[in-house]
Amino acid sequence: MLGIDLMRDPAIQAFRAEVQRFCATHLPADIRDKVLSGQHLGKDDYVRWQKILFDRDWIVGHWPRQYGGQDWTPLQRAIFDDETSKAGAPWLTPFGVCYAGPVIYTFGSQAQKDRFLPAIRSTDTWWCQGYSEPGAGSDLANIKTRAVRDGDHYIVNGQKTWTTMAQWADMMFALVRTGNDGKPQNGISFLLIDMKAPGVTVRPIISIDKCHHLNEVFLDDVRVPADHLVGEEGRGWTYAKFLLNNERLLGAEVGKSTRLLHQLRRTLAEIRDGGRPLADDPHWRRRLGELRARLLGLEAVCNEYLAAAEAGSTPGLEVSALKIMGSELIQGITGAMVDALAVKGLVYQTEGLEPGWQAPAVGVPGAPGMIREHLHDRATTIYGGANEIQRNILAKAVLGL
Amino acid sequence: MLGIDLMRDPAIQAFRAEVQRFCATHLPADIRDKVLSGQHLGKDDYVRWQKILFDRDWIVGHWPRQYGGQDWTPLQRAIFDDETSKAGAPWLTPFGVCYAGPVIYTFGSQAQKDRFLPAIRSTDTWWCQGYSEPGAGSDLANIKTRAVRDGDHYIVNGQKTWTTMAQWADMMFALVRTGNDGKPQNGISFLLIDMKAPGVTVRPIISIDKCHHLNEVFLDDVRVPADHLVGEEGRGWTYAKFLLNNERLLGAEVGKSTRLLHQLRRTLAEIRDGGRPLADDPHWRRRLGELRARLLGLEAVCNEYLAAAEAGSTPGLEVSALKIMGSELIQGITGAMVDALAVKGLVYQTEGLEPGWQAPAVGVPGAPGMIREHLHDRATTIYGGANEIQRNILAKAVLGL
Amino acid sequence: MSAFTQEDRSLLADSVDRFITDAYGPDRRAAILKSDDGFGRAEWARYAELGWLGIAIGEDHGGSGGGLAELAVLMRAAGRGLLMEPLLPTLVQAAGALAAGGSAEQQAQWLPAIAGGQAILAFAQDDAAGDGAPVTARPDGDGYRLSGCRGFVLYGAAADRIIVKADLAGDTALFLLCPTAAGVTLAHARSIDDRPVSDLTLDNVRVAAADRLPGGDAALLDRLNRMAALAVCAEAVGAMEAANRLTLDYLKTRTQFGTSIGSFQVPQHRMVDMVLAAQEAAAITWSAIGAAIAAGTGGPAIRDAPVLTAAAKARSAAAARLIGEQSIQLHGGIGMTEEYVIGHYYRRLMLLETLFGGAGWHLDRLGGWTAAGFDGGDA
Amino acid sequence: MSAFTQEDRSLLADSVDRFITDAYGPDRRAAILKSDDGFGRAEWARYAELGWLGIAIGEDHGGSGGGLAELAVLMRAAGRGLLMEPLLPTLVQAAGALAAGGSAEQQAQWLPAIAGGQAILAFAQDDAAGDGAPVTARPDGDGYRLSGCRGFVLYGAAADRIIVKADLAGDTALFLLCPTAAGVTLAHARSIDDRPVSDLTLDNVRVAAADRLPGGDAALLDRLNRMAALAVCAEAVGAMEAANRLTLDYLKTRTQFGTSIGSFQVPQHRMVDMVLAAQEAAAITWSAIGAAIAAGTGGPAIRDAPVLTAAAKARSAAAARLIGEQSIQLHGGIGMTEEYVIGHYYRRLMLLETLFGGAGWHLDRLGGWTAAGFDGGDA
Repeated sequence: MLGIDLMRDPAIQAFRAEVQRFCATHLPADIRDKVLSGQHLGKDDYVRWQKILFDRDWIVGHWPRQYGGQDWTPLQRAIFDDETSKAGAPWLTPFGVCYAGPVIYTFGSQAQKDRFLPAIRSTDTWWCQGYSEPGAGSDLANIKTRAVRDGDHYIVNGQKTWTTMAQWADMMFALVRTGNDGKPQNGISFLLIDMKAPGVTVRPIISIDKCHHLNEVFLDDVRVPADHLVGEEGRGWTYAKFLLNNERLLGAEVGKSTRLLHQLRRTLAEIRDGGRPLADDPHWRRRLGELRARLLGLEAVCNEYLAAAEAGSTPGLEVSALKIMGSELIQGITGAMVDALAVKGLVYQTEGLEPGWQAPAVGVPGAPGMIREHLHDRATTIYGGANEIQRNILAKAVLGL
Repeated sequence: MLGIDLMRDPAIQAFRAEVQRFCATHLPADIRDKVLSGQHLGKDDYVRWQKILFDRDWIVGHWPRQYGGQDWTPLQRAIFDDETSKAGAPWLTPFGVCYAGPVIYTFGSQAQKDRFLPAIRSTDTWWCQGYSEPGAGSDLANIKTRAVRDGDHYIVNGQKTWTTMAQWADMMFALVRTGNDGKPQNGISFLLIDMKAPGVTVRPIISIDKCHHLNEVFLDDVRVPADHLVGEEGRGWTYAKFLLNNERLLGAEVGKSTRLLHQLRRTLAEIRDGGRPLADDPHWRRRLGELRARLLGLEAVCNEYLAAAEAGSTPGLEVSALKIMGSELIQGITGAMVDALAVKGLVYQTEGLEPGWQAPAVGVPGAPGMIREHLHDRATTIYGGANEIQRNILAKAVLGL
Repeated sequence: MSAFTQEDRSLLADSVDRFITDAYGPDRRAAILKSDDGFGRAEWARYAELGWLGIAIGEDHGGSGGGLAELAVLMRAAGRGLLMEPLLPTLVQAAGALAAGGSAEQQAQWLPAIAGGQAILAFAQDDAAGDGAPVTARPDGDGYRLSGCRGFVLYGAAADRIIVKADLAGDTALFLLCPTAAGVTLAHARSIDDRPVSDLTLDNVRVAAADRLPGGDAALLDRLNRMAALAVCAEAVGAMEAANRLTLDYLKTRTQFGTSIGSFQVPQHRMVDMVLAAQEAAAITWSAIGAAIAAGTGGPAIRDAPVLTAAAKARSAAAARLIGEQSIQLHGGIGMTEEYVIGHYYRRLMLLETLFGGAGWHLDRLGGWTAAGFDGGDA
Repeated sequence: MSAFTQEDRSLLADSVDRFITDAYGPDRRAAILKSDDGFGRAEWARYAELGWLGIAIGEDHGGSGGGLAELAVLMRAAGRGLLMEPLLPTLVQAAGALAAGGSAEQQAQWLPAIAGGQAILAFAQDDAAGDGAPVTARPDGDGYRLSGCRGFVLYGAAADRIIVKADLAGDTALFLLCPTAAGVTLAHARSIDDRPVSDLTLDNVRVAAADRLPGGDAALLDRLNRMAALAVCAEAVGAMEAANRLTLDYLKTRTQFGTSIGSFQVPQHRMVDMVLAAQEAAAITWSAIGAAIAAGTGGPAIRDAPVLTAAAKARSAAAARLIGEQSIQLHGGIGMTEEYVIGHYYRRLMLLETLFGGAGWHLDRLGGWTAAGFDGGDA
């Protein structure tokens, strides 16, 4: 079935409309405004929205019903993701509901399920992801953080980095090394670490957008109960790959690009050069057209994948293709935004990122949010396996080179 | 000395003016018109022009005086090359005057000098270059054509390919394998082969522009006098590298790009879309500006190199940089030409490439020459070591990667 | 609604692919290129037998009742096989114009003849080759007189009729022109991809009232051009897929410096980008075709068909350029030879890029619509 | 003619580089960024002592009599070291305006003060930050009244005077504005590369006749802007060279998958393109500076200075974008951190790209000139 035919399916259209309606009525205006203007969101903003979704039973729609989900298909999940993003909902922080939760209900013990899943659903526990290390970024199998068994505990030592929102986290799921045999992928285990445990230190990393999203997490003789090991020792790499695969169809970030393209449209209509809006300039018009065409192209590719998934096929490496196309499109859009701002001067008034800030705005209204987005999104082609790595994967696994 | 200062030197300006004046008065109009309209040139056209240069003592201006040259500096040579190209002179076929000649006067015997140099200067002998083979293109050290000593002859067997203008050639200078020891670069010798010798067969290769520039040359038991070996056996690779170095500052093809950019300018003024010339369209204007800027940039880089050469430094790997920039600029210009033509339809009336052709022209006047140039110039990033190879060279030798 | 199922379409694609493998090899194709016609008359007759020519013609006119989706399947396969025959002007443009805008008599005369392979039709529209002489029509008794020029009439030399767009007192009108009528001059040449193409000059040519298409207005022409643009996208997708396959094979088999070219990272990444580009072009093309069909059948259109069509043509043009150029680059010298087929794909893609609006033209429209909030404010 | 020899220029470059190595390290720079001023007052005084501030000021006003070439050497080194001080507005724009268009009194008052480090001047021109309120001047007794807005006044907060471009009955006029005058409002922020920048609003501000620059007309402003564009190109060249050096080092030392990143072909080729781009930007910038100096000294100009300036700004903008973006990409995560300097180079290059016309603006002009056969028909 062609993707476009699938999108015309009445049930699918009805679901899309339902998500749109829900966002229109339930997404708090103050949160939406912060998102749309690129301002800082606090932990409470994220939690508030996630609890609203929890109340609607949508927070883990893609989980199986037995664990409190809705058994959403990949297509439903993609529609939910797109429509909430377009509506200006905050990023649905995935560390609990998309990462920790599915690994726990798939590979965890009954005790782990009972203990962790409810608070993930209600966002009463905030999770972070302990994967990357200073020497293991795109080359993740190279992790060095060690967990040594000591009675009914593991003693964990090492350093994680690029840990998003660790400053707010109650728990971390981490890849740690419990063995050194054979390939580096072996001997990696999947451990759940209490961030309040002695020996855990979180140090902020300020990124080039002047914001604090990222952290270093130092683990010094951290004692982790042995029953916080998920599944089997040494199988952590398998679980991490399962996760990656699980998320494969969301990497395109169609919803986010759609929202950003709307913002670019508005910006081009508002900024004037020589008395007329940039949107009337032939070069800007073509560039806007090109970004729109790329978005429609990306969406079409996603729809084909989703149609295949809906038809029961198990797509494999699309995550790489969607990640490449999606991240490069986002950078194309935010790059156009700052080029538009540059017509009036690139003022980065970081105070303007703070909600409720009232001092006089210098430069173009809304500029700080757009500049922040642009600077932040330089990372989209780096994180989650740099695009160079994604192209290596496709060359090898899909093209057989 | 900055390149731009050097260009302002009165003696340099005078030389440039002298070449311009000479072209204006001595370049036959019929030949110039063929060049400027992209029509086919016959061997007689090339020979006629080269004999005119011979009469002016400019055909081998870059040779030492003792061999009939003018001891031109690299700068003078570049100016000569630029200005003749801009004026619409035919390509100065380099196989004799730039390749065979310098190798012979540098490494050849007195007998070889006496026998070959005069006819190279007068273009009474037409040369071709026997380097590439089906299995040795960018990977030239891999040549397989064998020359086996048999008394006072070599017996040569093998196949050369991509041999430009071999169909007109009296002589070929060829790299042949005389030994197999050590690195593949060793054991290669530099041999001068009479194209009329028994066993030499030339087979045309028609290229995607529908033209016959290239050939395969089959060598079957060709007997080559041993005194046609240049220099020492097994040192051919060294001589070939010397040659390459010798030509290093002309790879930019500034003159050719200048001529093509003029042609693009005229084309944009002539082709109308919606009643107005393409030159008035903002997109075309910006694109023309970009190509002009790249040409000025390339010229500036060349001038810096030439200034360095003039100051006595021996630049090394610039050939790679200039080749990359020059070839990609040429493709940028010819690509713009066909895009301009496409507004009215890409008619490739190959009969229009024949001089004197009188039948009704279909499509845009002058299109065949521009389309031919575009298709032909797809090879500029392939021949002489593909641009990928040039970037490898720069990464390794200049950047130390 | 199309009479075809998805399975029928697969069978059609297989049938074209099989024909190309069996009967449209390099030697036959080379012979066709050298022929005066520049396409295969025998092949055209065979296509009729195979039912391809009536694929989008109604069953009442001897066709099998398909539509744009089936044409796209055919054109994609034609792109893979670099077919030289006049599928685009005859099946997509002329039959499309007649089916949607022709009189009953015109349809009865020409549609069965097209489906049966007896008639080849060309289409002449848009700018004059030169400047200032677009075709104008004026009423003349019970008919019309046409004058002016049209450039780039594909297959004009072989056409039994040329449908000519003309300006009639400020409105668009379409006429069935007989190429042998008095006052018609055709100058023939070849396009960059070796197709026969002509400049058409009309000097006060008499056309009967019965040869005007009653429904041939600007709206029809606009729809037709969008349909033709999508057929061209489909052909380009086929050509890109084939070029990518050849290039990937070459990367795997050609050795240099003691290893396959495909073991180097730069060619690897470039090949990945080429494959992604073709994949995107295919996906957006099928999306646009789905939307166009939905719009045509009154179904609920998810996206506006013109928006998706503009995006499809622009993205497939960008993909065509990347794939065409880099196919040659990655092949190296062999890619520059007329004997090897990759250059033919390149030249075909060069032409397809430009037909029915190049990337820039479509992007300008798409940008304008987007700036104006077109598409129900949905981007 | 410049009083400097080529050797003098090398000494100047060395002197700046040495200062940066010795006294402008990461800690000091971080402290400067955190300071209220956003630049180093102590450094400014030191620059005066080192003679840099008078480099392009005549010897009769306490300078050393250099010109654009020496400013370019200084700016290139400043780009390498990411200096935060107001060299561009004070030395290039304001001193340039005063030297070429100021009265003898204005020159005597301000040029020695600039050379001596006692005065910092800013420059306010071009569009208003908002719309519809560009600065206009009207005669008022023996002086003028200025009203309107100007955005993006670099170092406006620290300026002793701001040279303001205003429209005076349809002509361009330049005024020395005292920022503490009644009716002047400055709103301060930071630019993307951390420089202090202000929006300036003038509400019927009184300026004395003696504070108008007698030679401050449109032609002067045009020349000044070209000069400033080239100074920015030189600064960008320095920043690009430094960013390339850092990135190349990183490629050589950072290991991944058991080998250095720089052993992979894709990063290798990208790095080659970055180095070539910087090299081209440098060459075209020096060419344009040479032509501008020749034009200014009445020497024979090989190429028209405006043409080369447009090409230099456009090419260095393109190079800045490539190098800025890819420096971060090749550094990976570490490149995204504020603590590491490569992101500062990126943001600096982002700003330099846009100052005095982005690539598009210059390419449009250059394309127009080229289409019109500008430059003696020589391209």
